[in-house]
Amino acid sequence: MNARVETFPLREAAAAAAAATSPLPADTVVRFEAVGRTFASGDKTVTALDAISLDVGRGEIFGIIGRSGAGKSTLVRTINHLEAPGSGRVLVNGQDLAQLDENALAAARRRIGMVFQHFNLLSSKTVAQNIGLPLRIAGVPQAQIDAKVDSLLALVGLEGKRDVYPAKLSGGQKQRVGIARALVHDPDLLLCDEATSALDPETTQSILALLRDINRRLGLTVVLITHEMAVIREICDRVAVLENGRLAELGEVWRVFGAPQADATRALLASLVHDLPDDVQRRIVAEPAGRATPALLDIRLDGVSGRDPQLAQLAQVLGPELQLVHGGVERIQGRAQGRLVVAFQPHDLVRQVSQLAAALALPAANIRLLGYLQHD
Amino acid sequence: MNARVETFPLREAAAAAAAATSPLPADTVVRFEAVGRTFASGDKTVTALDAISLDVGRGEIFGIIGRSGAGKSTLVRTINHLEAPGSGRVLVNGQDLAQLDENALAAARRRIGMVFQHFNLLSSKTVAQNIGLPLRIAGVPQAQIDAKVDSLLALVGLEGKRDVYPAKLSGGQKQRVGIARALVHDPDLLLCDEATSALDPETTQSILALLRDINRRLGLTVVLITHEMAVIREICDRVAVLENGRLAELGEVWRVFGAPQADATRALLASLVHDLPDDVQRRIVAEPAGRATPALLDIRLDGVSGRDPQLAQLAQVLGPELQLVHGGVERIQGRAQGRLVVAFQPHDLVRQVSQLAAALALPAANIRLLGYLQHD
Amino acid sequence: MTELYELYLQAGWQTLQMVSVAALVSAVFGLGLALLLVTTGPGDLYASPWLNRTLGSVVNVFRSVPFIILLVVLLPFTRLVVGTTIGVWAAVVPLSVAGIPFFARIAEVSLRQVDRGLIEAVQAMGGKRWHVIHLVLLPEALPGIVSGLTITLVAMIGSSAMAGAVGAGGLGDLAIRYGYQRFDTQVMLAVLVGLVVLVSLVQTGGDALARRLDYRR
Amino acid sequence: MTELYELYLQAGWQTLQMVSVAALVSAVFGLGLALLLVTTGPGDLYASPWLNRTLGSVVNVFRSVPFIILLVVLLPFTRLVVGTTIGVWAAVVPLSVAGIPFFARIAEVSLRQVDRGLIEAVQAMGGKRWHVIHLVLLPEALPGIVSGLTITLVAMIGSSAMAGAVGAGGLGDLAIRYGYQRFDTQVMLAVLVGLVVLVSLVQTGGDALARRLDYRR
Amino acid sequence: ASDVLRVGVSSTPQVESLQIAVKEAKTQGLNVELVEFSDWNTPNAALANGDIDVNYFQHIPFLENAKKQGGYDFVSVGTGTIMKIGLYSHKWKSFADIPAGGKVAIASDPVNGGRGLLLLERAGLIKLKSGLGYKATTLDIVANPKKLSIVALEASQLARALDDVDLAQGYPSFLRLAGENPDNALLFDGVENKIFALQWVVRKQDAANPKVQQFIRIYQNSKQVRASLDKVFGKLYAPAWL
Ligand SMILES: Nc1ncnc2c1ncn2[C@@H]1O[C@H](COP(=O)(O)OP(=O)(O)OP(=O)(O)O)[C@@H](O)[C@H]1O
Ligand SMILES: Nc1ncnc2c1ncn2[C@@H]1O[C@H](COP(=O)(O)OP(=O)(O)OP(=O)(O)O)[C@@H](O)[C@H]1O
Ligand SMILES: [Mg+2]
Ligand SMILES: [Mg+2]
Repeated sequence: MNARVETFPLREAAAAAAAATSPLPADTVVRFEAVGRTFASGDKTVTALDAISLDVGRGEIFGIIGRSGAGKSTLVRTINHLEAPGSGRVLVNGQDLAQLDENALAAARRRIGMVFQHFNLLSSKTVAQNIGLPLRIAGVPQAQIDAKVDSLLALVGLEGKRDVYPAKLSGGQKQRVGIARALVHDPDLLLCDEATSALDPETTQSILALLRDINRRLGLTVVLITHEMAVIREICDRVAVLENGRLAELGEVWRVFGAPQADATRALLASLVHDLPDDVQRRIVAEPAGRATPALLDIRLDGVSGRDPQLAQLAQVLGPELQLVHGGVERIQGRAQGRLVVAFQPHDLVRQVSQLAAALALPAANIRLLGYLQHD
Repeated sequence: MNARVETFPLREAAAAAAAATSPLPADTVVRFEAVGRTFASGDKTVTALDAISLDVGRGEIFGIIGRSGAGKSTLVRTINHLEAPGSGRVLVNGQDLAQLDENALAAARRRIGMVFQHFNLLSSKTVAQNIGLPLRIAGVPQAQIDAKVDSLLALVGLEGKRDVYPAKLSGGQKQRVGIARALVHDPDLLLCDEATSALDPETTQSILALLRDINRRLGLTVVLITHEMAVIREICDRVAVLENGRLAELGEVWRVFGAPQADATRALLASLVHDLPDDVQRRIVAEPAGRATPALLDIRLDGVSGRDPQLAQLAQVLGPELQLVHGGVERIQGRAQGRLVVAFQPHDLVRQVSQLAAALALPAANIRLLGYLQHD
Repeated sequence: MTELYELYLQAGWQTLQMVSVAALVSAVFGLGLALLLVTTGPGDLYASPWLNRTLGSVVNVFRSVPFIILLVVLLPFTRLVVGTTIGVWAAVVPLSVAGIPFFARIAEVSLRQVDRGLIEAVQAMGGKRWHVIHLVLLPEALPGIVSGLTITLVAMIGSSAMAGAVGAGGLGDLAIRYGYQRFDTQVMLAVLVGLVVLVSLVQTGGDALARRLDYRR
Repeated sequence: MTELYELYLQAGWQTLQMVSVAALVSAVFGLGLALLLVTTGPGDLYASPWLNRTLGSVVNVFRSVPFIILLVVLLPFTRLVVGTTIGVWAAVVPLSVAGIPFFARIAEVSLRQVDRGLIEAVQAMGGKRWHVIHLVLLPEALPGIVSGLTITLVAMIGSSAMAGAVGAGGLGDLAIRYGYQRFDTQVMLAVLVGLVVLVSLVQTGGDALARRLDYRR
Repeated sequence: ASDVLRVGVSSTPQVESLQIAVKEAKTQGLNVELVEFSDWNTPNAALANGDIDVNYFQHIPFLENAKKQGGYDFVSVGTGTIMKIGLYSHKWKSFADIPAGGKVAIASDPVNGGRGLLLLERAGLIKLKSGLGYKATTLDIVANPKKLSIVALEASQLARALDDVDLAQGYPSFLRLAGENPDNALLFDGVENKIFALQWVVRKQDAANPKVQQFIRIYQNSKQVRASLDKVFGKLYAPAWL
């Protein structure tokens, strides 16, 4: 969909595979070179970032995920130099912002929009004034600001809150003001720190659609932190996984999600949707309880084959009692990925599994016997 | 799993069906009686709550969803009387908090824990002091507080941040402090306003597991607002949907999610996971492009039958080329629900669909022809 | 009695003149000074330890000198600025010179309490330091600054009683002359009532304005 | 010279005594008064419009009276409290009486800036009003309160110069009597240097403490 | 402004008599403006700066001191009133009764404080270094047999502190206003020492200013002025120009 970009050499073994398959360098917008950052915290020091090296390409939507406290916000804040890297350097469009004087730094930042994790709205300015702020700073005439602000208010669904002060907004409304403010000056690069965490799914969808639209039309580059894996799946091209300040994994979303290498990634992806629900889990036993106890197979679809899973062949191999107990298929960047948990009456289990692997073009390791399913 | 509770008579037609099927009254913890609340906002007034009536039963995990600005936070804040209802009244354990004097109000509130949308951590107290605050207020001896705080720090994974001030925490770490603080005094009732929005999926899971565990062991009642439908699915018994300050829908989660009645609910549930991805959408055409163009069926599993979908029968009816294009099955309160988008070679489409409905024990309306799938 | 009444009115007018002009000067320069103090600290916008220390010391010196001494020491400067060493205008100069560092210290407190996140937000959108000052620091601290100005005004009404030293008159001086030096309790009470009314008006007005400007609640 | 030196030391000691005792009294009662002003407002914790207005008026009255007159008006009260109307202890009373409402107004500003959400958090966990005050209002406003106390202390060092009127002595009085009235510039400068050192110590110490207590940055 | 004569005075009970003189001058076609100073340094500074034409608040010792320290080129062109000062006590009937370690209040301004010390010496309570005259300060006390502690108070404050000290230097005018009987002094410093008479002081180049002379004459000769002075000061002052 967009230009892919060289992955900067990684020290993490876990990420090596992904890195090796990354395409050649194109136009790099953000380059992290061994960026480190520590914080003094009481008598201890916290290593928030540890030698992070990676590139973000022009027009790319780049996701960052990781456990709470992994260093995501710190990393993103080094891009527009709100946080000075303690070691290494960050280049934006080839410029090291740390080297710039005030005017040049301000000019560089005017091409970057940012949505803050804690919104950071000015309490003394109305919604419209908050949104218009970047334009006002850039010296745009008021009439132009008003027009632009009104169109953004409509885009984020806050027409009715134009002249309200932030203290009177709900959490999600504040966040939408923050998003509008980050977009108002048509930035080249957008940094989103959990920009949709306070939004309902419907509003989240419309914001993501908006971002993707700007990305496609104007080539906006987006770096986004999120805890919603669905958001990554939905709009990101590549994703980086941070763990304890280190880069644990990096690659195209379908690869990382389809075959996560790092433990951190697997832990994050073992998310709500695909987890085996309690009521099923309770019924699993290691040995068949009797003749009619169905077996439970866990089939992990990694999308590598590029083909959609053949249900008919599944049914053919696993027999007429085949039930879909849990799981499903999602398409990430055009590839069907996911996990199916199916119950069936086994007859020759080993043969059935290998037939299945062949039929679905999956490595045998992707198919696991979970056990047998008792009746409640 | 827990006692279900009578639904208070609803004015919303959309909710009537759900209400009618609710079990008989049991032990009610929170009762909203025609609660209304308006805010003055400049020269306009905003109706945040409009005659909300509903009951939350003891030991129930009660979800509240709705668009951003629908009135969720305002509703929950009336429970512990942080927000006084403008009209109607709220009863907690039969008491109207508005009628209590300071001592009685404080006593009542000590049985209620609350996680705030914006955390509201005291900046001048360390993590441990923040978490221990409810106990300190209740006059618990310091040694006991320390022990309890340490155990909660371990539960939310913040052992290392014990003596750190909130300004030095990441967003998710702050939220976890808020959660620990709400739980430290073993409340009977827990109010969560987007308590996991800033948490990664793994941490979210562990927090939800913690809540469910306390709920099961100690009968904790939870009222939780969230934008993550997966959280509702995962732990809630019933869910209320707010729309523009009104109660749009109310019922057991599997019912509301399986067959949403209100537009607002449908909009919220049309969430990321189940949306047809772009690459498929682009390939859909209304008429078959040639002989071999597969048909695309959208099968909505509502869980009413209580049976898991029979893949084998699916394959049998739809033929040997059956592919799972998108979608999946999730179990909500033990019932398989979800949506399957499948591609197959149609021969007698109408008959196939009606056979399918019979095989899966679904109403015919749940099966929809999306069109035909072109090759890219 | 009518003469006293005229004296009273005249004194009230003198106080108003002195205090309003001196307050205006103190507000403008004191706020500027406060901004300099707040922004030149280590790690701040215009970090300049040297300037910060110098300014801090100058403020401390001016705040150390008792007002009556300041008044006399400043006489040559007063003459330079307003061309005379007696009367209302001669009082305005020392009142301002004392008011500037006083208000600067008060405004400093409110300015320091502005949320860092908001400064970062404006910096992130390409705001220069000037933008940070007039878009964030000043408007966000405004309620506190207005309350601080109220405190300064009231303190200044108090100090203006000493303006009698340069023959500027005013209500406070009248109270001292009649009440303190001439033991005329009635006149003193009458004057004090005038002062109380003036102070209450300033305080009530300041409070109301500060509340109006506070958009956080 | 040595005698003058002794006088100097004695004056310094007198200033320290007066100001430290008066500051302590002002800090305690001023803070209490500020809390009352902040919590009795409409819609606040102890909402009581009547008490709020009364307290506000009392504060305004005391802030209206010029210090030198306050000193005289308070003489009977001073005698009641400390048993004499001259000397250091006689100066402590008017200094405190003037300091209490002054500091109350300054502390009020910082107390009003405490985030409402934090108050709600403590109320939600069953905190009574007393908890709100000592767990939220005071600790959260503490950096501002300390800065405000610094301002009060410095202002009080200035006012203490006028305490010479009741024979309390002190550095400021020494500066006025020896330096100012006898045109002895050398003595005056020496004394002013002492005052500047004292004020700088107070300011630096106050700033450092306020910074240490600010956990937001 | 040049046709108005500006007279700087300190705000003391004297002002009433001066206001009467101003009114009288007006009837004679002389425009006079009184500028009241509540301080004793600023009237000289204002005179030196030309903001006033003449001041009337200081006696000769004060003037000499000011000329020396401030570098002023002033001359006295006329003499005004002279005040008695006294030593007063609420507690004791004679100096002998004053106990050891007693408290004695004197004026806090240097010149009048010096005058008070001289009076204490005359009362036999202390001994001062010889030859200093009114320039003496508490530092110049060479003998203090009763170990009296000497407190310096603002002039008007002296009248208010009588209950708290054993002995106080007192200005009759303030005492009268404070409701005391000013005649009850244990000892008076009389009006014979004319250096303590207030002076009409001008810049040297204005020594011959006819308007100043005219106003001084009005003040010195007016019956109403004298009546007013009598009313305020009773017998405790003397017109030193006579
Ligand atoms: N203090 C207030 N003054 C004026 N309007 C307010 C105030 N608080 C809330 N509102 C308005 O009331 C409505 C409901 O707000 P509420 O915070 O309950 O929404 P919410 O459902 O929690 O939304 P979100 O999901 O965005 O947090 C919103 O339109 C909001 O703007
Ligand atoms: N100012 C600071 N002082 C001390 N430690 C800090 C500071 N800011 C962040 N940290 C620490 O650095 C680590 C990384 O923080 P960061 O905010 O980057 O995490 P994050 O990945 O954004 O987490 P979250 O998902 O919870 O927002 C955390 O352990 C945090 O406690
Ligand atoms: Mg973060
Ligand atoms: Mg909310």
